[in-house]
Amino acid sequence: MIILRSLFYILIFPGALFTACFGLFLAGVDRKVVARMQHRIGPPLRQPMYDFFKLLGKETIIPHAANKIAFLGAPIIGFVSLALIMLFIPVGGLTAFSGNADMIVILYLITIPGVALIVGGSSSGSPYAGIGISREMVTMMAYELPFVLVLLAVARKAGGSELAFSMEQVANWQAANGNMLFQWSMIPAAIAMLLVVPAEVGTQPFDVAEAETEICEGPLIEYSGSALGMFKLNSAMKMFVMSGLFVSLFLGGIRTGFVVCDVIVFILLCIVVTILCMSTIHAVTARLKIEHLFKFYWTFVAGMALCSLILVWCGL
Amino acid sequence: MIQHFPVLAVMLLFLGAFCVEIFGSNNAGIRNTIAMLAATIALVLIYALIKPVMIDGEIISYWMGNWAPVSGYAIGIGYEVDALSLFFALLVVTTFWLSGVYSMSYMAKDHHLGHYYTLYLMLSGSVLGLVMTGDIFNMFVMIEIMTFASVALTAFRNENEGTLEAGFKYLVIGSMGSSFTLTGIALIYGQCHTLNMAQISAQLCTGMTPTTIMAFALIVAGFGVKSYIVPFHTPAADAYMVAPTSVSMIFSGMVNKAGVYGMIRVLYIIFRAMDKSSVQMLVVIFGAVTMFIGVTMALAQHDFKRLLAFHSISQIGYVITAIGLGTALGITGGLFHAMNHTLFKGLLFLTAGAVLYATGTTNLDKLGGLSKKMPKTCICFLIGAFSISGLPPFNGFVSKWLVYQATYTKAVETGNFVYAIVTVVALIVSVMTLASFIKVTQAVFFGQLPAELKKTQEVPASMLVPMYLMSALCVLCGIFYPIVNKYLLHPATEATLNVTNYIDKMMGDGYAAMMGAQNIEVAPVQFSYWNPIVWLILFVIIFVAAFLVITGSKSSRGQVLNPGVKYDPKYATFFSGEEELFSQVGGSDLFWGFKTDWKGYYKVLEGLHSGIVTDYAGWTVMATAIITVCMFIFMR
Amino acid sequence: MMFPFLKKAVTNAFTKPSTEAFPCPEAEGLGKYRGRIAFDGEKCVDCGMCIKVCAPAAITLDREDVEGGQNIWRTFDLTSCTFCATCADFCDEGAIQMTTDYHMVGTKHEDLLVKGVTFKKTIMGELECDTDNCIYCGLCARNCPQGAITVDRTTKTWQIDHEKCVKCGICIGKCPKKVLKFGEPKPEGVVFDESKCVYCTLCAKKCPVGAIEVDRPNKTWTINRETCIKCGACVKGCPKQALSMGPIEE
Amino acid sequence: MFNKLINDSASKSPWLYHINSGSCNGCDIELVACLTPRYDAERFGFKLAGTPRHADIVVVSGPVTSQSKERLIRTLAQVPEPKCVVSLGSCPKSGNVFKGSYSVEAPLDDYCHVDVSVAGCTPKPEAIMEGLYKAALILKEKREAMHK
Repeated sequence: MIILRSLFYILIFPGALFTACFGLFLAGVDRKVVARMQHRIGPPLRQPMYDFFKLLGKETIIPHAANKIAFLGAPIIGFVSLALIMLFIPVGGLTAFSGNADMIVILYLITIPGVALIVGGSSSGSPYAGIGISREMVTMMAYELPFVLVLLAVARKAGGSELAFSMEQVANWQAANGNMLFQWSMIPAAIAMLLVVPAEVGTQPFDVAEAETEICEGPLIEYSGSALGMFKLNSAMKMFVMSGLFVSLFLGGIRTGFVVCDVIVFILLCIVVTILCMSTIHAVTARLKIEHLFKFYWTFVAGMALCSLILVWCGL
Repeated sequence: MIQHFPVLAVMLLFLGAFCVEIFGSNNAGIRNTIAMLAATIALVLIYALIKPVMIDGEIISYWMGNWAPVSGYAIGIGYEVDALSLFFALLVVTTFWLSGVYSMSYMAKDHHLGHYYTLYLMLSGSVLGLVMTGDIFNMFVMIEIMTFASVALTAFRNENEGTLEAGFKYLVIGSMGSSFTLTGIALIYGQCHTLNMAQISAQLCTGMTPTTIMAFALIVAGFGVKSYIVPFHTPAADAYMVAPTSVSMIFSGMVNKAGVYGMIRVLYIIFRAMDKSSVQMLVVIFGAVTMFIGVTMALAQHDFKRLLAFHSISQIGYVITAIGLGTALGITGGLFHAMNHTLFKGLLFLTAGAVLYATGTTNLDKLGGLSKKMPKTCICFLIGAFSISGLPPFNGFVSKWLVYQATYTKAVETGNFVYAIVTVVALIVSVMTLASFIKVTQAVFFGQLPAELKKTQEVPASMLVPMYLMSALCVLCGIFYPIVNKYLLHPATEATLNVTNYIDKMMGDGYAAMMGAQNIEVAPVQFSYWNPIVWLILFVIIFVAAFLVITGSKSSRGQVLNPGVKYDPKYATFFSGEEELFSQVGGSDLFWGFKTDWKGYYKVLEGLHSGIVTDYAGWTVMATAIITVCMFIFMR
Repeated sequence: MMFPFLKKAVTNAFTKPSTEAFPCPEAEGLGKYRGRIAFDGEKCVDCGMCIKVCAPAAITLDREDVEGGQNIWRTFDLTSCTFCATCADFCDEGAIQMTTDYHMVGTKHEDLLVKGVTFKKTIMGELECDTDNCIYCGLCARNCPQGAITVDRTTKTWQIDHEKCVKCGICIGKCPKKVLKFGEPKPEGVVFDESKCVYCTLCAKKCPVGAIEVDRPNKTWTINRETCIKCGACVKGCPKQALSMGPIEE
Repeated sequence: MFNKLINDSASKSPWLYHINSGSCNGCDIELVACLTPRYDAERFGFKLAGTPRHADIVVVSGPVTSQSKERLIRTLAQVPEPKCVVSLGSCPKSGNVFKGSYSVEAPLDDYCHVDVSVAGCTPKPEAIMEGLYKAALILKEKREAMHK
């Protein structure tokens, strides 16, 4: 019975299928909102789904400079790890797998899609991809520091003396004394997290790695057909996973009676977060250069996260 | 019968060394058989010790020439193998056995291999002896043999440029370290009138006199040099690069572990200084600085093996930080990371050797696209790279997680913000490790194949077998952590923290109680959520689900086209329409974004690594002076 | 301000987007947009000016001999046209117009070709009879709709009244001995009437090909027959109607 | 089982890849004008892709100068099936006013099958969008043909 239930968790509810569908929907919302902000109608909400299925229907060309296994395996590994992350994030109070070290596991699992993109890019053997992966790696290094500081601050705040690295404890703590976002000492961390989310997902100002104008889609240059579809699905799921993570870390306290409306509340909050941090910034700014991005993350965003860590550290 | 095994193993290796020198110097057959025979028997002897020491928790003590202690004074040289020393002995034995198998074909092209195998057996025997001895002077003798064997092995291929210089640097810094240890031991001997570690630690329970503090500082500095902590790390970087790969694998797997073992032995058991928070802070800061400088230097390297060398230094930083915390969780994390480091760093050095053997160069800018020519090596490399950067299914993840948890719980318990900073530094260093291995993956295995490397083939089987073994171990240790913890880590941690039964076993019961040493109860470290089997099923299920989506039934999906025709432009790489020309994005210029942002830091760092021996010697002395001053302040 | 465009973006989000839902309403405000070419075959006098001035040589001709005249198919290849409307300017007859229709999308080449035909009667010479084989049966006279031919069997004479004859060509069809045919067309061109001309040189200016020279002081008017393309611009331009199109002698 | 969905979505998310084979940039600006708020081609799913590998519709503008001919052919070969080629403006189909010059090897038809041609020397954005939409529908037929 447990196997069936966990299978359901893995494949259907918070796992692969739900994340994929909702990720695509969230990507659609993001594109629509950005379009509306540029005063144009914008694609229908199910456009990313169309993109995904169209790509499934296309030919997958493997260039002869590419290493076949890594080339085809990378998107799948990215997809698998994203599906796994979702199991640790409490979707409306329901977590499939929870232990005492969720945050560190999430921290590591989030690096795997990045690594998958990098391995995929470098295995395609194109020089554009080479430049793309170096930028992707520097972006990863850039947002990792503030991300870690935020997680430590939340763990310290939620856990008090013995650390709360598990998402469930964070959720219960928030249920007990109000959302993390409304604690004034945690507001800088929330802002830092809001800025980390677009970098991790790779939306406009921070998509230095996949700059389609300068280095023609960076690591994804040699991808076509279903492998490319999988990568596009990965980036859509990343959008959902990261906004889900933000909601569960900072807005986890909202609890209604039933699971169903908890899930709906969770989804609505995810949409709000996506619109707030990914779409608005996307519509308003232009792409950064790589060292500006690195300097931005390691000075401003890390500073915000650090000052909230210090505030929490002094017990506020 | 069991207690004879430790000495037997060590003596066997030294005997093998002499036999190889005498009989095998011109006949390859005899030489190889003697070397491998000695290595295998030593392996079997040490593995036989697992049952008594690890499972039954018994400590093996053996007095040379049966000179048992007389009325509370230890005269003879005692061998004592408790869980901690057996843990390191297992690492040592496994590493040098694999290196032996690897060097069978790797060194085949070299000449006068007789000397090579003699030095190889001497080095292994000395490190094994160092790890298992109970007598501090005997430990010093083993350190001497180890140092000089590794100096000779560093400069083995003396026709290559840079080997003699590296050997010379290693000699100078190494012997400075040994001399510090020797003076320390002399002071200890003057104070405690004995050389047996157990008795020394028993006598020091009462209190530390200025001479013992001086001795403690010097010995700690000596072992610091041996484990290549930052101020002393410079010879390691050169030595690993120029030494033959099977030797640099021994260096990074065994030699710096011997240094770490010495540090643990000295800090925890002999001087029991780790209950003082200030000493802990000092060790942790040294560890954190080593971590950070090691990885940032690695990011700037152009050579494959030199990059791996700097990584060894930074991973040792991890181990030292974890050990410096003093908590049970910290030691477990540190020991497990030491073990994992031996595994994945050994694997990475073997792959580097394979690349060197197949292409003749390890310069990152000249290599590229080798995954098509050497698929097996590429897979082993990827496993090693992912485990060193700590990605979940592999062993690096578990040990690094233990280290983070330990540092952060320490930070919270002591309320000291420095440990939180150390946790953050540890996490960032882990990302930078991942970054530098992405750089190597792109530079060596993926990317485009240069014209002159067209003819490279896969390395012979005898080099691949150790690689497979090590990658299997990497994956297994990562997944079956609870078993590893129960049989290896927990007993070792308990042995580190409980000094009394170490002393009683050597000096007879009740001796420790007389001296007032006390025990700390060690709760086993659980890692509850990590039930790997569920994870494995998880991974496989979704992997299969996703694979179906990608390849799917041929009819409805676009087919996956294999690049059949060679120069059909459809399968050529996209160069904005140009003819396909070779333009490999070299490994060295991958992180210019990061380096331009940190220009100031890198200018200073490259300035410090000047390459002149006198600078390094200056640092060694300066660092020892700092340690001594700190010890005097802290141990008061 | 960190994000200058932020305020505008947020207000945009809540206002109606400015996209014209293109498929439904046509684009308006085209004014003088030069779109698809409309060619009216009848008006065209086949003067050939459009072909001469078309830079990308987008206009092609093919003549197709039809009985009694010639069909001239003029095709405008829109995929080659640069829509500069020079041909429309030069076409005095106004046969070429640029419409504001911008839907010039085609999957086949034919979709983007604008074809037009002008029928041009051949200017035939007068009807002649080959009297030695003629048997004077009088069939041509009886069938001539205008009654322009008179045949006298007895005196073996065959006359024709050139004014009445409309060169319909029915008699040729009827003649059993096939002796009737049109003679060489008398060349046509610009006929100059000395009396009305005041030598104002307007015709010379109007002539697109510069075939006419007028010398005011010694009152001479000459025309270069070869270059003249018989477009009739001078006839239209002459204030005194001194010029007219008609058969010319030499 | 979702073949029908795949075939439908082939026409719903056509990604463009723009090749400028020597054009005077008039058509290039008009093509990009389609993506501006006023015409907004994105509502039909059109998106400019960075590489031919991601492209469904290849939009060619310019009279195929001799320099760009070889690169044009190679890039067109690198686009995965099912693909469409749309010629923008008069230049690709006939070389427009540059016809006959030594470096213009105009009709694009010699090098690939042009599915939709949008006439006009700088066709209006509406015309371009109509052409692209027609190409998207052709894509769907090609996809169904490929699928059978």
